Amino acid sequence: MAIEQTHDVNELRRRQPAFRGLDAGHLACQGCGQALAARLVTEATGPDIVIANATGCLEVFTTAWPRTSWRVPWIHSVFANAPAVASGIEAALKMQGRSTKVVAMGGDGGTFDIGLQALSAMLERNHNVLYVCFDNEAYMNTGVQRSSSTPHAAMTTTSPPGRERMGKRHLRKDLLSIIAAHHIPYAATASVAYPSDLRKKVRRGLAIDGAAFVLVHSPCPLGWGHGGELSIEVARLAVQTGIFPLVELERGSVASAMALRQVRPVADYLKLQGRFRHLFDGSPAAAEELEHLQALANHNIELYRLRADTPGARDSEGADTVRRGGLRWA
Amino acid sequence: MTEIRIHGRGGQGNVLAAYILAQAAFEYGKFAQAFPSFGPERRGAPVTAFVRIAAIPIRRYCQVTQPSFLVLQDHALMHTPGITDGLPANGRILVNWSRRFEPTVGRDGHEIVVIPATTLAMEYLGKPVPNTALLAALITLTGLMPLEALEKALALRFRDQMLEGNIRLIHQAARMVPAGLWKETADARGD
Amino acid sequence: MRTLTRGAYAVAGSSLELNTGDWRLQRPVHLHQAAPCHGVCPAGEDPQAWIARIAQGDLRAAWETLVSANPLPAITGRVCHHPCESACNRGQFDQPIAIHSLERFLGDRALAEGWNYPIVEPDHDSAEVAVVGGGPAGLSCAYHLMRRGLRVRLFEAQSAAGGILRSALPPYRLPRAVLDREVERVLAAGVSFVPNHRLGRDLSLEELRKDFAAVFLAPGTGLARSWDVDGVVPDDLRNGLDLLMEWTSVGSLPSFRRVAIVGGGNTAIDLARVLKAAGVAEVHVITFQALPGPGVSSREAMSATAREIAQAIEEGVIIHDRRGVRRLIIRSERVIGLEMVHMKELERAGGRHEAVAFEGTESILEIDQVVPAIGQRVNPQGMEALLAHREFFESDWWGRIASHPGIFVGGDATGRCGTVSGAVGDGRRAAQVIEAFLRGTATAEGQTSQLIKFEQLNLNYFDHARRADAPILPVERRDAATEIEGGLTSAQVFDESHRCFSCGECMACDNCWTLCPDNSVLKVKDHCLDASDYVFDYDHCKGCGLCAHECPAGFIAMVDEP
Amino acid sequence: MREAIEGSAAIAKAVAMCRPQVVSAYPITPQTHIVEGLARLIADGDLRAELVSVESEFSAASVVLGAAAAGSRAYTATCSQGLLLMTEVLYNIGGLRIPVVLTCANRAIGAPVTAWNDQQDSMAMRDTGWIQLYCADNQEAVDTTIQAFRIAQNAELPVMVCVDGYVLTHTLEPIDLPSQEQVDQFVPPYRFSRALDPRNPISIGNLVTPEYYTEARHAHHRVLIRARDEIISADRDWAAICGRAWGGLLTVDGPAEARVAILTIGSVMGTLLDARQARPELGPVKLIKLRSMRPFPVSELIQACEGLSDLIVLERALSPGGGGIIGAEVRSALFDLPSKPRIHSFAAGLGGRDMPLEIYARLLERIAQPEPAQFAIFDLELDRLPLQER
Repeated sequence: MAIEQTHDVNELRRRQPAFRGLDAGHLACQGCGQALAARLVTEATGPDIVIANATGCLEVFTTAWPRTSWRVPWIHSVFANAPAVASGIEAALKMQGRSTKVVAMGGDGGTFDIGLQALSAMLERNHNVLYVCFDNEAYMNTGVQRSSSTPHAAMTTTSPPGRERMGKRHLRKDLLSIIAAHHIPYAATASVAYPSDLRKKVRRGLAIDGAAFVLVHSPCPLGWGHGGELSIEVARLAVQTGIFPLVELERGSVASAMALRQVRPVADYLKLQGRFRHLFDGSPAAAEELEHLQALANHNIELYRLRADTPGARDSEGADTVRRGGLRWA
Repeated sequence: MTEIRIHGRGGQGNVLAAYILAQAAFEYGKFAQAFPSFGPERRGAPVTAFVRIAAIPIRRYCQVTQPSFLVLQDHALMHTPGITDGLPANGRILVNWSRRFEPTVGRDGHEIVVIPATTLAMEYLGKPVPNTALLAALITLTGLMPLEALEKALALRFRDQMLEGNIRLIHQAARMVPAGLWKETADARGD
Repeated sequence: MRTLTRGAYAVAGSSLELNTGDWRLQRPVHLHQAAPCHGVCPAGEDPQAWIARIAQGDLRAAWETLVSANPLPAITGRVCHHPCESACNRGQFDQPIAIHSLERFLGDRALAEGWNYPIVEPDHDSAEVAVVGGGPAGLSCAYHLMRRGLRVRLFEAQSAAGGILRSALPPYRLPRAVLDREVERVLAAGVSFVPNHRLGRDLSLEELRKDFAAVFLAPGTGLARSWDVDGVVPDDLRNGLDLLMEWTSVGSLPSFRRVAIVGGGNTAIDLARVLKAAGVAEVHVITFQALPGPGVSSREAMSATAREIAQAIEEGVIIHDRRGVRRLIIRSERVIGLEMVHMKELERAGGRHEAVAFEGTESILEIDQVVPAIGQRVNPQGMEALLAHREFFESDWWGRIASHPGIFVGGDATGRCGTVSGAVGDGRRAAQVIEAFLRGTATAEGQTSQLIKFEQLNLNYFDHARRADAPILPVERRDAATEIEGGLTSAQVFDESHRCFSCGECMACDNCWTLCPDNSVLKVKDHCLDASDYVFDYDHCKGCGLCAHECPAGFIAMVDEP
Repeated sequence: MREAIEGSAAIAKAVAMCRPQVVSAYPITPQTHIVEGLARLIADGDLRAELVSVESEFSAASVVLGAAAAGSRAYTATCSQGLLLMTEVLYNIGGLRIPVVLTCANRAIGAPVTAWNDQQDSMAMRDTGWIQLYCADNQEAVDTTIQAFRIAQNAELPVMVCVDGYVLTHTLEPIDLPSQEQVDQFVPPYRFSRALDPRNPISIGNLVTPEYYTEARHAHHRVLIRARDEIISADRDWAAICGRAWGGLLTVDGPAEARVAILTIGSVMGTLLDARQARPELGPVKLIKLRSMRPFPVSELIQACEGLSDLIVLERALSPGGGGIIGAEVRSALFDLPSKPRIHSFAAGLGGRDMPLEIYARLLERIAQPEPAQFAIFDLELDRLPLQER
């Protein structure tokens, strides 16, 4: 495998123009959306933070002793308590008169489900903490079991399609509305397919003094059943179809929504993923579920007024379009 | 060692009464201990609190089973079943009742002294809190400690008019009972 | 073996010591594929390359990149039929890049700034090559020979170089000042220029072969093809190119009332517009070719530049396409009308194409003059041996003539291209093989590499944006002397350059660097300019292929690990 | 300064004098008064600390974990169901070896639902990898709380201070409260060697594979054992300052020639002392007070049991289906002795059942029987049970 490197990469790493709080050598799957999302978050936060990480893939693949991929102070306690640990860190830093920011991180399991109580309390106490949820829509760390974030009709090992079932029976939990009900200063959804937008939202969440929440859609090639090279493509389609709207909430009410200038059919998104394969077997039940998912996307599009009036760009206001010299990457 | 059981109802400052009495004893230079009947407290429900007063350090933490004195924060408690349990024959009962009469003898032959603690409290504090008047009456009857000790204990809890009102109140209450009437019971137990 | 830390903590970034590169089955590599605009340019330009320089804000570098293929951008930027724009991948997204206007902008900027070619004059002892004909092919060949360190003597029959550009291109398409200065810059680069020397009259091929290391012939097509209808020819028949030349040199034209021009090339259209501008009441163009448009293949379509045809129609020229002249109506030796018939080229057995006239579609056109503009042929004078009675030279794509080593040809005289940019390309290729011939080295045979397809690009990263249009003189204000098409402003040019997809070439967008989940694409410097500024860290890259999939330009490919 | 004060209030003041920067707790009787006391001190500005009022004990433990890891002294208090809800985090704090201090106002665990005192809750946390100290009275509770902060910091381990709920927390009695100067002199400013700090960004709480997990557990076990020295020196040094010593790991009270001893833990000690004084005719009896449950003082115990014929272990918890918890540990500690006493293991005072003075005499009667009690629940009224469950 050994290849002649054209440069001293270690030297190059030291000289990279942007700070990156999550470095190479982690053990994430090829094309892991979460690994990328987490790194992008640290690019926006900079080095002066402390991270409290819930149990999950991120924790496991970044910190197998004796190594760590983190370049910021990081602590993992247990599955359900990241928001509370973060609260404690924040209280301590406040008492020490430090300006260091606290970021809590968790997957959808740790956020939508087991950690929701601690998260709600952290938001209610309005700690000066940014909570980032990397949403890959199932319990991936334990081998792809359904979570309350798993989309309706998706296949997981605990919501398998069969003669009687079409994947997950229940709807995906509307976490954002739950967060909104806490009336916190800032909440947003972001996608790993839109790095500039993601980093912008992280910066905004970090800038405000108080609790902030960012939900980041991060594809899992293993759990979603697509090639690693498609992680961005799939995440982008989730946005372009209206399945995963990119919105911002100020004090619980919608302040902005990334408009879609060319809405794509949900099937475009689904057919790239093994977890929805059973929806394309041509059966009437499958057809119904396809329509159901399309209806859910349409609902989002109406709810958040995602349809842009101006024609043009394929996705959304040209967010994260590129140009020579990388000038568009905020 | 003198052991006292105070009966009252949740919200009447029953435990507080026990604490103040123990604090007063402590201020007087005695050893003392006060604690409530354990468990969740509910407003209006009958509750009890205990006080131990002794000349030597008190090490035990067991319940008070044979008190020498009962303090009843309202006369209705007289009818509570088992109210006098553990009270020895020479045990004495102090009752808060608006009706005034001379010392008398209860159903089980225990001597009873009555004072209108609530009436007094309304008069001096403008609040229906009988406990400090009862404490003043008790230490006057038993001679366990001078009234000044109680004043010091009150000073730790109250200030301004509340304190002044209470000082005047306890002196008035003290005047209303025969001093040293229960002295011999108080001195009965040596342990 | 390690010593356990208290509570098993770990120090920052220690995972770097783990080489996750072992996981890799495929590896990302940078892979250049030619952009369509490059692939189809007759002059051999790589527009994508010089547009990149514009986008980087370095116009000088952009121009120098451009002139490494084409020394006459201010000219081609005006007269070229720009197949690059038809091939541009962006055409399938919204509208093609305005490559033609960008080229003209650079050409004009170079003239305004007085930029010189980035070349040094050849040594006096280096071999000298004779170039015959100062048209675009000759000028291009001379220029490229000099780039290669060879001396050039350029023989021109006229008093000034330029060839067809000078003799037949109307100033509203190519202002003389532009022509003169472009030509002058080539000559000033070190050509020894010999005007008023015509092969066969003032010098002979044998002399040239004797006195020069090699000879490049670009004489153009001096003679009009003979034309008649069933043997009938009007006395006063005037050839189209002659008329055009007469007008461009003398500026006068015979007075007609109704003219029919036969032919569908640039000469026909130019002449039609000149006549119309000169006040001729009716100007008809009759051609068996078709007006360009949807469903019309390039081989059926009129060979004239599409936008020139459009402008001609705007100006009132009447075009009868897919027609043939069946008969001339002659009275007292003068033509008073002609009979047209609808025609179409049909494919016959064996792939032969044949023009078929459809009976019953004949019609009469009243005219007082018919002008054939059906193309030219080489004037054989002094080159009879090479031509052997053919209209054009028989040569390969490089301009080599079989069994005549040391003699090379290009431009219209090959009968291949018939466009200015084509001629420039001929000259460039010829210079290449001439050098190889003189130095006894081999030439890189074959065409440019595989062209990248629209489907290979990732278009999610591009926003729709309007193409920059050049200003056009309104019909009422047009005259034969004033240039009709204007140039773009620098602002327009900069924006337009950023519309380029950079097909098949790194555009330094930072996508790979930003999107690598394994942090295994590194930058060599803060602001990258091209692929050389990105490095794959193969020690850690797991080969997921995300960078390749998300590269907007299709510049990253995944290849199997050895 | 000595004052008559409620146990909870005294503990709150002791905690405050150790200058915690972050306090977090969730209300549960009988712990509540402690945190209410701290809340009042913070409200009056007598204590400069962040009070994080969480939504559960699980979060309370997590908050102090985070705070202590971030470089601030942190304190929490709870008991019973609340302590059990903390369990996962307590193991985590133990394993990470983060120096927080927790007061457990011991209370029994349901079902059957109960709100009264015993020590089942902290005994259930025996294996969390925390130091566990038990207090016999409120004075010891105050002094031990102060010592706990220093022990935690020097041993870099969490410390759980166990005080009997109600019995101690709700009892008002004369207590010596040290001066702030004395405490400052004894408890060093908080320092945590692995503090989360951007200036030295380490990762805490990493995944450890089977390759190293065993060693990690061994290390944890060793530092807990070694913490005994910290506990002993803390007690000694504090005595030098305030004149009160609590015997470090355990204390022995009684005549050397006594051949019978009662080993117990927590507040029943005082009752037994009074009872022994009241019943001299029952002969000489040693009273052994176990102060440190973790680390378990094996050598001190062996020493204390020299020459004994009978050792009664009296505890306020049990392992159903097993028996006495401390009883079993004492047995295993003494097992290798050439001449060991008969060991009688009893559980009593469960779920708030009073332990009266008389229990002393009854215990001594019980061991007069030829067969030692392997394990028995004392003060049992069997006729309150259906026959098949007696």
